[in-house]
Amino acid sequence: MTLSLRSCLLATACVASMLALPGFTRADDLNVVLSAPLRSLDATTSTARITRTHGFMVYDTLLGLDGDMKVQPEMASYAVSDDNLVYTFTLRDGLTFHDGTPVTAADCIASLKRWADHDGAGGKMMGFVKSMDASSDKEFTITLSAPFGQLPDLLAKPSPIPAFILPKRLAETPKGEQITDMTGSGPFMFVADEFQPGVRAVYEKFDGYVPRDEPASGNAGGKVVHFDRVIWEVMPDIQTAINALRAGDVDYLESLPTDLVPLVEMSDTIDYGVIKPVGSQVTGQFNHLLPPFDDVDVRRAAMYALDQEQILMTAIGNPKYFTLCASIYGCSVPLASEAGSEYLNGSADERMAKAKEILAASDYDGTPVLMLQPTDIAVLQAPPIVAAERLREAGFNVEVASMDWATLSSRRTSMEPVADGGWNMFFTFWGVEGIWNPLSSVLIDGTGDPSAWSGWRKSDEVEALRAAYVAAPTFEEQKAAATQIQQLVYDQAFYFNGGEFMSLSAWSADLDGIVPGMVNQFWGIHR
Amino acid sequence: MKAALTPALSVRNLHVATTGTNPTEILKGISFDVNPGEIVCLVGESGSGKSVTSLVAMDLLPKQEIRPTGGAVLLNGEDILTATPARTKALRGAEMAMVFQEPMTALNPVLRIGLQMEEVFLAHRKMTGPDRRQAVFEAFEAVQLPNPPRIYDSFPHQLSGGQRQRVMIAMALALKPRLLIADEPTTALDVTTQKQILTLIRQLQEENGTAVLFITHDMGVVVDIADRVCVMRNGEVMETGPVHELLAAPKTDYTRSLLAAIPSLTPPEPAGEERGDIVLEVSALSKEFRLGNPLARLIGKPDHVVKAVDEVSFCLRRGRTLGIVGESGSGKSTVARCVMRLEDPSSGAILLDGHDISTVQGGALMRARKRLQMVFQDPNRSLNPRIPILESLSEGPMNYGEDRTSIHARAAEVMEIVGLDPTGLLRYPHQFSGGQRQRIAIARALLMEPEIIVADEAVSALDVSVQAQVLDLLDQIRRERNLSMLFITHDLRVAAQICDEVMVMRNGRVVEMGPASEVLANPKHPYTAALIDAAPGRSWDFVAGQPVGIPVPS
Amino acid sequence: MIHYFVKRLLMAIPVMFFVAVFVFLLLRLTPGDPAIIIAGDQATQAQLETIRENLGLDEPLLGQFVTWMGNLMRGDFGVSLISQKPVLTLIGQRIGPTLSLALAAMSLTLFFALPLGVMAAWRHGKLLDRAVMIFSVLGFSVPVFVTGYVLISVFAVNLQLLPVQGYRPLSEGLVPFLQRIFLPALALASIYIALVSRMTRASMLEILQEDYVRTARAKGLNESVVLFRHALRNAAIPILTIVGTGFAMLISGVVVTESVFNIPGLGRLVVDAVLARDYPLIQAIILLTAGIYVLINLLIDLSYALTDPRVRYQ
Amino acid sequence: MTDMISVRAARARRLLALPRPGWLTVAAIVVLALIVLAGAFAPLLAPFEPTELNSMMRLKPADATHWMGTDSYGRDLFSRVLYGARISMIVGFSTALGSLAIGLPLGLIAGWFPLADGVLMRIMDGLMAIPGILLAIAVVALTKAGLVTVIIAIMLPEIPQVVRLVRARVISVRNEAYVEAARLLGTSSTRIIWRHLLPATFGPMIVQGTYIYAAAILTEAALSFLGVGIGTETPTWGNIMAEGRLYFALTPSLVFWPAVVLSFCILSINILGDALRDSLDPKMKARG
Repeated sequence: MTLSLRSCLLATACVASMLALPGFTRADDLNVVLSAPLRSLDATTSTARITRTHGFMVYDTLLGLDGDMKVQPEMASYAVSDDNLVYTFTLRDGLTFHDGTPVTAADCIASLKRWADHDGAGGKMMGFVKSMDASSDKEFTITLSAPFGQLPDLLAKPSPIPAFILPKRLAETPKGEQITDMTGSGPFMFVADEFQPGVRAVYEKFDGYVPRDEPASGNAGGKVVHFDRVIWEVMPDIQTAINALRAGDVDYLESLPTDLVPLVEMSDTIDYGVIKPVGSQVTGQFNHLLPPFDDVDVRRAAMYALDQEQILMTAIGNPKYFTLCASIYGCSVPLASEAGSEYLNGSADERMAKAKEILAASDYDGTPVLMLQPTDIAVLQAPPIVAAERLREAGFNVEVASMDWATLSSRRTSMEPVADGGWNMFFTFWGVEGIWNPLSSVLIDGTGDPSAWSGWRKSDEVEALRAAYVAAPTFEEQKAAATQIQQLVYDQAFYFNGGEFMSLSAWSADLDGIVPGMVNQFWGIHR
Repeated sequence: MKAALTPALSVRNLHVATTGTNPTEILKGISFDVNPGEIVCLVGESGSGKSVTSLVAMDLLPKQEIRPTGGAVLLNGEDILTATPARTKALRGAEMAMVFQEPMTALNPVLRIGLQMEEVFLAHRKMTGPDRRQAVFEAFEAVQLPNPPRIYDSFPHQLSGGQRQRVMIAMALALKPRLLIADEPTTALDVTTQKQILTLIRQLQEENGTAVLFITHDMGVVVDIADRVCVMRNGEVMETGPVHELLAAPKTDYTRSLLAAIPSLTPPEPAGEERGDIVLEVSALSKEFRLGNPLARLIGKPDHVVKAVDEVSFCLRRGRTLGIVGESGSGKSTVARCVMRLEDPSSGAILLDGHDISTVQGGALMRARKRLQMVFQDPNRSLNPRIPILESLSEGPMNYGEDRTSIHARAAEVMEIVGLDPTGLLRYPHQFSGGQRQRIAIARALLMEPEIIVADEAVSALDVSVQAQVLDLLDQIRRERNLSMLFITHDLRVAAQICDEVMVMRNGRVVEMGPASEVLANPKHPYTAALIDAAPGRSWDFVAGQPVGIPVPS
Repeated sequence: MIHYFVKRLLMAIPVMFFVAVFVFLLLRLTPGDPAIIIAGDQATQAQLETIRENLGLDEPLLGQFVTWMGNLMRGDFGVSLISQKPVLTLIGQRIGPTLSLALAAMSLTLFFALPLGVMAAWRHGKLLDRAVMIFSVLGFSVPVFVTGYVLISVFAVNLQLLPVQGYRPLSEGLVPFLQRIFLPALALASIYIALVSRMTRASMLEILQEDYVRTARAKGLNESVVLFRHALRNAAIPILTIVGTGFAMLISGVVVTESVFNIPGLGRLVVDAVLARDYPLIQAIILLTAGIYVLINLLIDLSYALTDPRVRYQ
Repeated sequence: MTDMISVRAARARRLLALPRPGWLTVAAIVVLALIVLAGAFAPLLAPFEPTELNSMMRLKPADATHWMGTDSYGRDLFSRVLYGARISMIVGFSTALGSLAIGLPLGLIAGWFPLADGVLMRIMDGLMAIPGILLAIAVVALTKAGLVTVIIAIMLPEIPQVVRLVRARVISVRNEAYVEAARLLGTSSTRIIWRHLLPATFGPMIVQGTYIYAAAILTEAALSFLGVGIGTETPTWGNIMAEGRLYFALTPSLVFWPAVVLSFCILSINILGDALRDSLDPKMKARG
């Protein structure tokens, strides 16, 4: 063992010292600092935002959402039969994969199957799908057993797992197994040799990509690439990243903490702004299985105690970049409504009084609330602390357990009692694009199913309304269902809606043409 | 008077004190001269200030701790105390040179002998490389080192102690300095080597007319080498004079007591032939050591087996003292340690009253140990410095179940027996002098009421006057309590004084054994004879105060 | 020599085995789930189950351990759970920057620490000694990341003398390499200088009491010859030892320094791997660093022979 | 035998002159005492609760109310630094005490019983071969971030050092004549260990303890920096700096103040450790 260890050591040392990474910054390279390290590449299984961003580089989708959140044709255009049961997709010309093979209808069907295996909403959609058939290389149909109006939206949606199209041979990878071959038909090719997980990913412009003629908008439209290479880097220290941006080492910073805006405001060579049109919702999740939050009154008391403004003010700092609203679907989406806002209105003190009152009237017996706090996600450090302070004031007994995000993510899946590794409450945030309708939002899953997202809410009423939403043929009916759901979510205190904040990006002032989108997109952008 | 002659070294009313807020005087105004062509011995016991004197002369004092406060040290008329550091540096090695006590540590272990030797020339002479090399070879030849080129390429550890001291002397005399200071140059050597080195120094000094300041504690060495003697005590010069005058007619009581304390080489007449029972019988005792340290294995060397003790047999009778004498490496201490079971013998038997204890363990060993006690060489290390001596003394009896009050009473008693005040029992070892500590160690052994005391170089670390007292104490206790004693020593004079029988060892084997009076007076074995011959100061009879051979006037 | 070397390597086997068992148990007996990292935090239980099964994480512990050890024996360190790349490839990508940083820091350290330590010992108790010691303890007392920030803001941001971050391999030219490695190496060396100069001073103080130093002075040699030729070589062994045992400290410094200066090295890899519960990767890195540690200590033991002839010939 | 002894004794006397420790040592003791007192009496001294949030008072510069300004949660930095002293002292002290308490018996066993030595030291070698920070990161990240976990995580890699130290000391004392004398007096192994070996290890252990103390505080800070330290609700110097580093370019005081206090603290501990070592060094001790 020792010998092999030693030889490996020597070998790797030699390789490392000889390995000449072509790392020089060239004028036609775009150097980007991302906020999270890219480690897992399989965008068809991972819900991680960074992996999704990677997915939009190498893959394309059948349909896209434009800047106004309207479904637009991207790889394909579609037509619906009059009975709303048959969708026919026609692939546009010139689509090829990075390996040179043309994109066919068979590839699309295989890809949709894999997508539906892994995406929650996709799985739901499959419940309505009777069959998917290729009628030619360029055309395929999806036949439904019942009308399912959300279908185009789902195929266009950018979250949590977009319906990326990949070659059939890869799409047929067994469920759960990760894909490592990054062949797609997107505007960028992944340079596997230069990939250093967690550090660096390199993309080359895919010369075989034929952009649409329309201007780029959202993740739809013509994806015209102006750089030969896009290089992603991760800098563990944001200070270092800003220094690097100021020094011209990098061109684009995916995420700029609002507190540090003054640093880039001073500089003429740096611009910054909001790229993602919708923000992210801070959510405080109750564990409905364990006391004290198995009692709806206690949950409600907690909701009154918590304060959107305090949480966002501490976590974000600048009111310019956050919005307080009751909508559980995001503050600026079509389904947004004021239902349940009575739980949030009024001054913090008034609500605190209310919280104390409800708590006193409830059966709360002083059971400690175990609040999980992540130490390595900047935005999520503050909310649990602020929340714990408020809950204590209201009369709760709160313990904050700090841990890294990985531990928290693992622990939040535990349904055990606190003593056996369970939990009572934690905070996270959700990109609005992932929760903007009752179908895709797992936060309002009321099945109580152990496989549901953490919290295990149980409400048959909500589930019935969600089904009604899916079946609703018109937007008005959909919105009515969504609004009712929202009221119920508040009444039952599913979770605490902490308000919405916007993400800032910063970039070198000589860049132009940045396309706003749900993820950072590197087409359109040019010097 | 030789008034015209400038002394090579002239120390005038020299005062030296420690630095710091509370300075103590180490030298209290000493004066003496060393003339060219003369060997002056500076004699004194520890703490007399003799080494400090030599360091002052060489300007090598650690000045942060000790510095001269008055007087003058003139080297050929030039005052060393006021000279610049650069000047004294130029003088060192060229005009005045020094040989130190420990040849083992005085040479740099990581540099080749040749380089260390050449440095003398590099520092003081402009010479080409080959010339230097030649000069080194010549210097080696002058001190009678065999095969100079080989020595040149050697590292210090590859030479014997005697060879190393020769290298040191060659180094010191390479530039023919006017003054050579030799600080106990032979103390660390075996007697036979010591004799050779003394002869060499005398010879070279005569050839070059060098002035030599020779520092020693050993009156025997003084007899062998000095022209004049300078006796020091507590930072003062007690008296100075030509060697024979001073030895024959010491002017001060101190010198007289010093001389009186030197044991005679001639054993006293045997005190009767009372043959007691055999209490300890050792037969065919052997001890092998496997020298296999990791560093030796580094070069792939197999374990080296050393026979430290090879088939040694002897008997010890009740009330008698058996001396084991020999040079370093003779195995004498190993015999003692095997008898004490501090080492496990490789083979052979150790019969204590007829019971073999060479392999016993546990309770049997514990019972045996009570009857055998040991006094170690270094009294500084044989007492735990962290506990009061009462604790050290009572440790043994407590182990054998005696209660505290009885132990305390006996401890006080024993303290008086060894000549110490029982009130000192609560003090710590460092509050006692070396001699007192050795008495405490003896007291500790006595408290166990042993039948046999093993004394391993028990007086070697002590000054000569203290040594005499401790020897007397041991002898007295042996007689009063009818104890048997195994006395290990390298010093024939000590052996002659205390032992009834003597066993001479060499390379792990017994070369000669017999009554002390016979072995030391009429050695049968040539090695014994050589040992006796090499004993320093043989030519002087300290008891009679005159050279040996002149009949005692009646 | 060869014999000793082989023997020491054999002795390292139980040590490394202990490390392997320890790390394996530590990882498996503590909470955390790599499947979550792969699936992303919006994944549901059902999605996680699928991935867990696929990774073999539902097998019994002993089975997992035996498989892992078996693969190790064949030199197969496994594949990263998260990125699906061979672990050795990942380490290979990262070890270059870390080794460069460590070596640069070590060079800076020796360049500063040895003279400082020697001078301090030479002027023992004097102002220079105190100054050197306070300076070095100060280096030890300031956290590396603070030193790093200060260095960046002074030399890179304000004076604009050096790049603010990043790493360029030596193969892209000496100048860019040195420009980027200098500040992190200095930040890292600041702790190490303290350590080595203190050890040098202590060791020199002891050696300066030795008789052969007095002999050298008695020969009328220059003080510099006495200090550097006679004393320093003899003082080398404790200094070498501290260099070896300090390796662990170097690694801990590397982890933080790499974050501050954005150097894509092993330190960050291991932090990322731990946070992502990438078991094979953590195991491989810890085994590897432990192996390097054992190896460095072996080399240092061997180097004793070069500084001390007694070791060579005895 | 030679009167070099008197030279050495003089040196020893000088260095042992404990009643007059250098001004540096005095300064170190004063600084440490201040920090310990600040930590101990933090609840009395701190003008604010260390966890008292105020989202309207974020990142404010120092003024008459907030002597060091406020952090990104609007908490009072001065109060947090005071409370931080408390945690740092607890971490340092517990780590030092814990690693000594565990390392000491193991070291005694390894040093005295050759049979146990082999196995024990291989394990210690293994533990030592794992870089401490990696071990600490793994332990903290993999279990649960909290004071006890962090202390254990920092302690673990220190143990082998203590074991080695104690073992080396035991081995050197084991062959001292006074230990051999004790064996000859029929003293049992356990009693020899208890009476003669154990006290001999105290000096070096106290010194080592101070270094562990300092190292623990630094490691805690590094762990917090890497995001795997004690939970952020607890004010520790490491946490304060780790939270403040984001704002280093804008509000450097968030890193500056804890760093200054921390550095002074470590500096003082090290100076004190050095002073202790010098006065306890057996080589410096009078033998004659």
